[in-house]
Amino acid sequence: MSRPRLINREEASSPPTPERELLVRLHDLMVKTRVLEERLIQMYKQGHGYFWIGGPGEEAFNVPLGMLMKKGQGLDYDYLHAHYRQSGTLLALGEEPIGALRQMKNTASDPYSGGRNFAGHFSKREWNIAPVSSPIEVQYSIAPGTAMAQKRHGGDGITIVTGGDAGTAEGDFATCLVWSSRPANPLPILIIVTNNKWGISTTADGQHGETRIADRGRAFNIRSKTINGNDPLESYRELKEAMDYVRKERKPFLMEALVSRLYGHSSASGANFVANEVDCVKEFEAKLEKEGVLTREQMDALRNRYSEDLATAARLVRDEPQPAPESIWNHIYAEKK
Amino acid sequence: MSRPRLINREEASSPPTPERELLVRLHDLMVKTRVLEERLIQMYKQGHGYFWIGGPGEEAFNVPLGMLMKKGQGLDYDYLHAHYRQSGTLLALGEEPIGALRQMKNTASDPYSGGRNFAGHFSKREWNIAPVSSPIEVQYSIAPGTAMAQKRHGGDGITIVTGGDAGTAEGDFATCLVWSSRPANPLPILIIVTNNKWGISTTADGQHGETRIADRGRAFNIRSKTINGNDPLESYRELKEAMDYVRKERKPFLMEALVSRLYGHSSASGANFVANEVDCVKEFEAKLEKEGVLTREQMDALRNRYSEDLATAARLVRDEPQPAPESIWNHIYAEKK
Amino acid sequence: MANMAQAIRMALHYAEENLGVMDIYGEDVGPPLGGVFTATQGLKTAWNSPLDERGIIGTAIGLAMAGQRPVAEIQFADYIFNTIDLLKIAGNTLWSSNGDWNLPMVVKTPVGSGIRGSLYHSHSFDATATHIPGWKIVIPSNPLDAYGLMLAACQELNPVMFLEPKALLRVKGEERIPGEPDDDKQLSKMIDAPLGDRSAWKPQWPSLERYEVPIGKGKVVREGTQVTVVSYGRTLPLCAKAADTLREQGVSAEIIDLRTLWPYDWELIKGSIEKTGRVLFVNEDTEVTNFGEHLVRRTVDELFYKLLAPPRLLAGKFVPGIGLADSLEMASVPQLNDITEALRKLASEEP
Amino acid sequence: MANMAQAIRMALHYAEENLGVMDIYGEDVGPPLGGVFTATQGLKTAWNSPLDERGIIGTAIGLAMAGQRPVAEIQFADYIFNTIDLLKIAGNTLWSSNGDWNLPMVVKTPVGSGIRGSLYHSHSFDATATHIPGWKIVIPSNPLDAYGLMLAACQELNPVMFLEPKALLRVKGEERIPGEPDDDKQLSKMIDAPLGDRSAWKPQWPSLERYEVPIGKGKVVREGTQVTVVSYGRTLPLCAKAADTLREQGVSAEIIDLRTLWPYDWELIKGSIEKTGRVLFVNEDTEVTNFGEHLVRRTVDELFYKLLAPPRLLAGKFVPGIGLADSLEMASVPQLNDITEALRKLASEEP
Ligand SMILES: Cc1ncc(C[n+]2csc(CCOP(=O)(O)OP(=O)(O)O)c2C)c(N)n1
Ligand SMILES: Cc1ncc(C[n+]2csc(CCOP(=O)(O)OP(=O)(O)O)c2C)c(N)n1
Ligand SMILES: [Mg+2]
Ligand SMILES: [Mg+2]
Repeated sequence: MSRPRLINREEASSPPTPERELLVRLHDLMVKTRVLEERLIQMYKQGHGYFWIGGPGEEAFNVPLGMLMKKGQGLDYDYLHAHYRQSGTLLALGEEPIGALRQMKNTASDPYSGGRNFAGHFSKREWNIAPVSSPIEVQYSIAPGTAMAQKRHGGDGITIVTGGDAGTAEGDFATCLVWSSRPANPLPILIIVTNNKWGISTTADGQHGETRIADRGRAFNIRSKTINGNDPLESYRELKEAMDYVRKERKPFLMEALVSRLYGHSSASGANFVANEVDCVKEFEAKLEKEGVLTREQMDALRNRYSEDLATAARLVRDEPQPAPESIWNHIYAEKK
Repeated sequence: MSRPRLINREEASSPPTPERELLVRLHDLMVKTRVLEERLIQMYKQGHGYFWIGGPGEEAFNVPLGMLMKKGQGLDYDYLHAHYRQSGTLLALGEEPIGALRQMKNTASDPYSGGRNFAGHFSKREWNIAPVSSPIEVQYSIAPGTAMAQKRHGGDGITIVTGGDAGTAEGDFATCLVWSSRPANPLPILIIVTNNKWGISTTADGQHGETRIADRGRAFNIRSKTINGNDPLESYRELKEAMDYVRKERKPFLMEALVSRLYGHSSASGANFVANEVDCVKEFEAKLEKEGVLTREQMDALRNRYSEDLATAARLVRDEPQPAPESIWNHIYAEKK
Repeated sequence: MANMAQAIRMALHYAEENLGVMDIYGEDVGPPLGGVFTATQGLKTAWNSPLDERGIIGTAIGLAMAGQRPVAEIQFADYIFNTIDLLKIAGNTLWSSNGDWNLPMVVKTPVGSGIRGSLYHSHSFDATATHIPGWKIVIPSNPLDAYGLMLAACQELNPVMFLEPKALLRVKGEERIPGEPDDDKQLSKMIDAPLGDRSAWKPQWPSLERYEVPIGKGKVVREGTQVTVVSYGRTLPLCAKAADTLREQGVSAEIIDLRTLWPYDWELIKGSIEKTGRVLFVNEDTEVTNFGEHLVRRTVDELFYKLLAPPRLLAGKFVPGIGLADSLEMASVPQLNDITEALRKLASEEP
Repeated sequence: MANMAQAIRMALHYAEENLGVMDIYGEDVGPPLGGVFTATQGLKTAWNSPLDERGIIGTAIGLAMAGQRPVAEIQFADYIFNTIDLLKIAGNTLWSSNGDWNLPMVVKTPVGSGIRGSLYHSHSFDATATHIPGWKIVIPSNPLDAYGLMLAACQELNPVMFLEPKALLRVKGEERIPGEPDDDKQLSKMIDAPLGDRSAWKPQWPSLERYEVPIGKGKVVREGTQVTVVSYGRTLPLCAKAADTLREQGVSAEIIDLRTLWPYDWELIKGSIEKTGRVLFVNEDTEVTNFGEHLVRRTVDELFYKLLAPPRLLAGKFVPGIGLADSLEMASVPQLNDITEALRKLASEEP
């Protein structure tokens, strides 16, 4: 399975070039993510999981985010407080997709929650990936905490928090803006809103008095920007610029990324492909083909390879055992070793 | 006791004129309010009450607010969701000050809570005055509810909500902005922040990334303005303009009023006069004297009359009984008559 | 027969037509979805709120102050825990204003396990709700009670918490709701929103009749002589099933559906315990500082010397969440077999 | 001797010097005030947060994720009820991540009545806190225990809720804190902030020693044979007083200071009840779905046949608030006389 070499610090801080290598890596990871999500949906539809939620439609934004993160454990590295559509970021960081399948099937081997939590609820302390929790927006109240620790610690590690557009109506989003922009202690935090214009079945138009969600950051004198999250190159460049700013200035940045929701909200709404939204993978592939970066054949081959890999992984996971009933008593409290 | 005639609708909607009558009424009510607060503080210091909190320093803003409110019960009249510094507004509406003394002394006769709640915690359904509750900022989540009912009902009744500057850090302030500016249903609500630059002992400078708290309204395309709440005429004019806008347009308006805190936060911080803040009554009286509207003698006479009235009221209240122990069981549930 | 979601929908239709309800709102409560459990489909006053539970409860208080009789929904009780301060305010506003402001409002929210909801679609709320003074709290276990309790709630002068057992929302009833058509295919055609585009759809409401289940009244659903079981919500039908099984084995259990958690029907419970001398309380909230423990305390306070065995509580395990895997959910909250065994043991317990 | 506020302050000083505490924060926790009860005066890592309880608890979780051992304060427990969802997350993060993320954090907050605090400076939090899994919950009743429990809390790997009985914060202790100077005038000079301008003030800390009260261990504060009393916080000293009064009248009561509410010292309680056969649980939270009811349930579950009388609970009345007037507060939460009478009655209760 082609494992993308994780971009290292030197490269990350060098000016982003749209050179072939970058385009190919972006495409590779976007396809890999899409194939993973489609596999998870298939597992749900075949009865190999109770619930699916994930990020098809956000690959063009979530993949560059993972490529640009400083991966590692502790204050010197980036913390990610994500919501439940972040698979592209995890794969871009180099995560093996089989873990997501295990969580989908709630097996004891699920590396993120041991069969306890829903699909897409990643947790990986080894890489500063905070546990995804279902309650909308709470991560925005939590994230300034890791950012405070990083501000005091120094270095260039930053905190990243992501969530959706509808969720910004929760007070926690305001809490994040207030605590990140205190004159007494501005924080090195990249505040991201992935705006797909939906909250389950509720459309954004009737709910948002803001012209742009990013305007809410401006009120706090937080540098803020709205970008096209369906364009992987624009996302890469804008994220790089924003992350460099946060790393160096140790100040907050609010980024609103316009993205798509390609399979509806979750399995609760059927998880069927919707034709009327921009498909970032499709558009990117058309561009790559037109510009002669990759041929249709190469791209199909890549997709087929990932599909086979994941079919194999799914077969493997299918027979793995569920957690034992008495395991509910494990990990209520941490104990001194 | 000079009971100010409550301004009626016709007058309220006619252009504000700084004519003598208005100046005299403003002054009368500001002095009356200050004397009331000073009496309450004295009661606390003499042990005739456990806790004092109130609005000395906000008279120049709170009095015009009360003068301009449409007083009455039900959707056709204005609702007030206030915090605990609103005495000037209540007196301007024509409330008898003795009620505040009774609440201070927690007597059974306390008209606002029957001896149950702190001083300054008014409640008067007859005039749409929602009960003041101690938790900071919750009124901002509640107020859009009465505004929704008024929007549906039609007419020109509006909802008014007030609170302090530090409290805007609570998510409820954002909730108020979100719910008031929904494109699906903009609300006739005047959102007020009385900014005294303090939250108990915490100064605003280290906590607010906003240049102006009013900027938070702009992010939601809410008409917003910051005014000098220490000037009763400016306050009267700006409030009149804002209230006319909300009444006619049925849209929200955010007003930030810069005010003073003349006796510290509450009795918990000693309730002693602080010399280094603008005293709106002092300044207004200087102006009135200079412009020959009122003489020093007239103003002293007025203050003395109110002082005597309140001394008499305090003596009356002193001997009134506490609520009976078994009264704790009253009013847990309302019963059909 | 109608299922509980349809029953609630019909009750809310009756309430907006006849009881002055003008706002039925919350996240995804309005069109096109009509609620994640379809309970608010086709209602003329249903609308979609911002994704903000504090705003939902806060504005419900404001609407109630303005006399609007709001019915506000929290999409899952799992997401109500950032509003406890507001729920306390709703419960103390009348008292703190010494009788000045009463709040006629209903908050409805799905509770409990049974749909493999994992950590955040499985929460119970009965323990937390019963610790908040000033509310009336109801929880139906069948469609007819859901209809009758919602009609009663919408006529209350005080805040009412209407808890909806998730696992029972799609279960059909055994008793007809007054006005409901005989054939449930027909009912579904009339009031269930179609799949796909719904923009043109309008429900055809049956001519429903007024039917109320008085708040504060429980109900004996199985009569028995040897042991009393007090339950509500998801576990109630399981208790009835267990009683039927045990009856064949010669154990006679009396099953009480509490229906209202506050103020609850103590006279009914007391009478039954005085008869049986043994009582098992069953609910699925976590078992520490659990409402069933209040009922145990009341029992020993008033009936200690009449008891033949200690009053028992069967409730959810005190763990941080209900895990997604079948094995984990089964081990965390009472299942039929747990109830049958607990009952059998209690019925035959000797000092 | 030091009062409890001074004891907590000294413990926090010890913790920031020796236990890796780097953030002691909350509303008005930093200079100039140092906390509304002076418990954080002069601490080098104390700072003022925005007026936002959700931000305070949320960032404490984040700081704990980053291994910073935060001590976060909610100014009054009355204002913690908009953060229950976050407290639940703090309690389930280790479990939901299957052991991946533990959260070493302390939340301190003043609780209970006794200062004429009216509706919103009188709340208890023990019932609500003990219903949230994943936390350890402590509540001292004297300065030395406050010191020892805070030192233990600051070394925990898990979230600890440190409840401070308001009414006892200014009460001096009977036992010396290791390192505390003999003369409390001197102690006050050294660590109490002066009135007026404090900008130049620096505390002189006594050389304090490590002293821990292990989490999970209760303490017998009066030995007795006829009746057991289990209490904590404000009501504990009243229970001891009542026991002393009754002893003169020939009633021998054993008083247990629970000190830790979760995980609590059941062995200690059980041993005492097995000896006396009678038990009274006393706390001041409202009495419906109250932690004392859990203790009653545990008692009848395990000790039913050894009881000489029903286990009793004396707690706060189930009313929406504690009224400001003396008469109202006295009638709402247990006072010395209520405890003495309840004890007397239980000690002599016959079937
Ligand atoms: C506090 C809370 N309330 C409600 C829900 C139920 N819910 C899950 S996702 C969702 C919509 C979220 O919309 P948005 O924030 O835009 O994120 P998106 O799913 O569109 O990425 C809702 C209401 C929840 N999980 N948490
Ligand atoms: C939710 C909540 N948290 C904390 C408090 C304690 N408290 C009372 S007043 C106050 C400061 C309020 O400052 P601000 O909002 O500026 O209003 P001001 O008193 O300055 O008018 C605080 C922290 C409270 N009453 N409610
Ligand atoms: Mg969205
Ligand atoms: Mg202020």
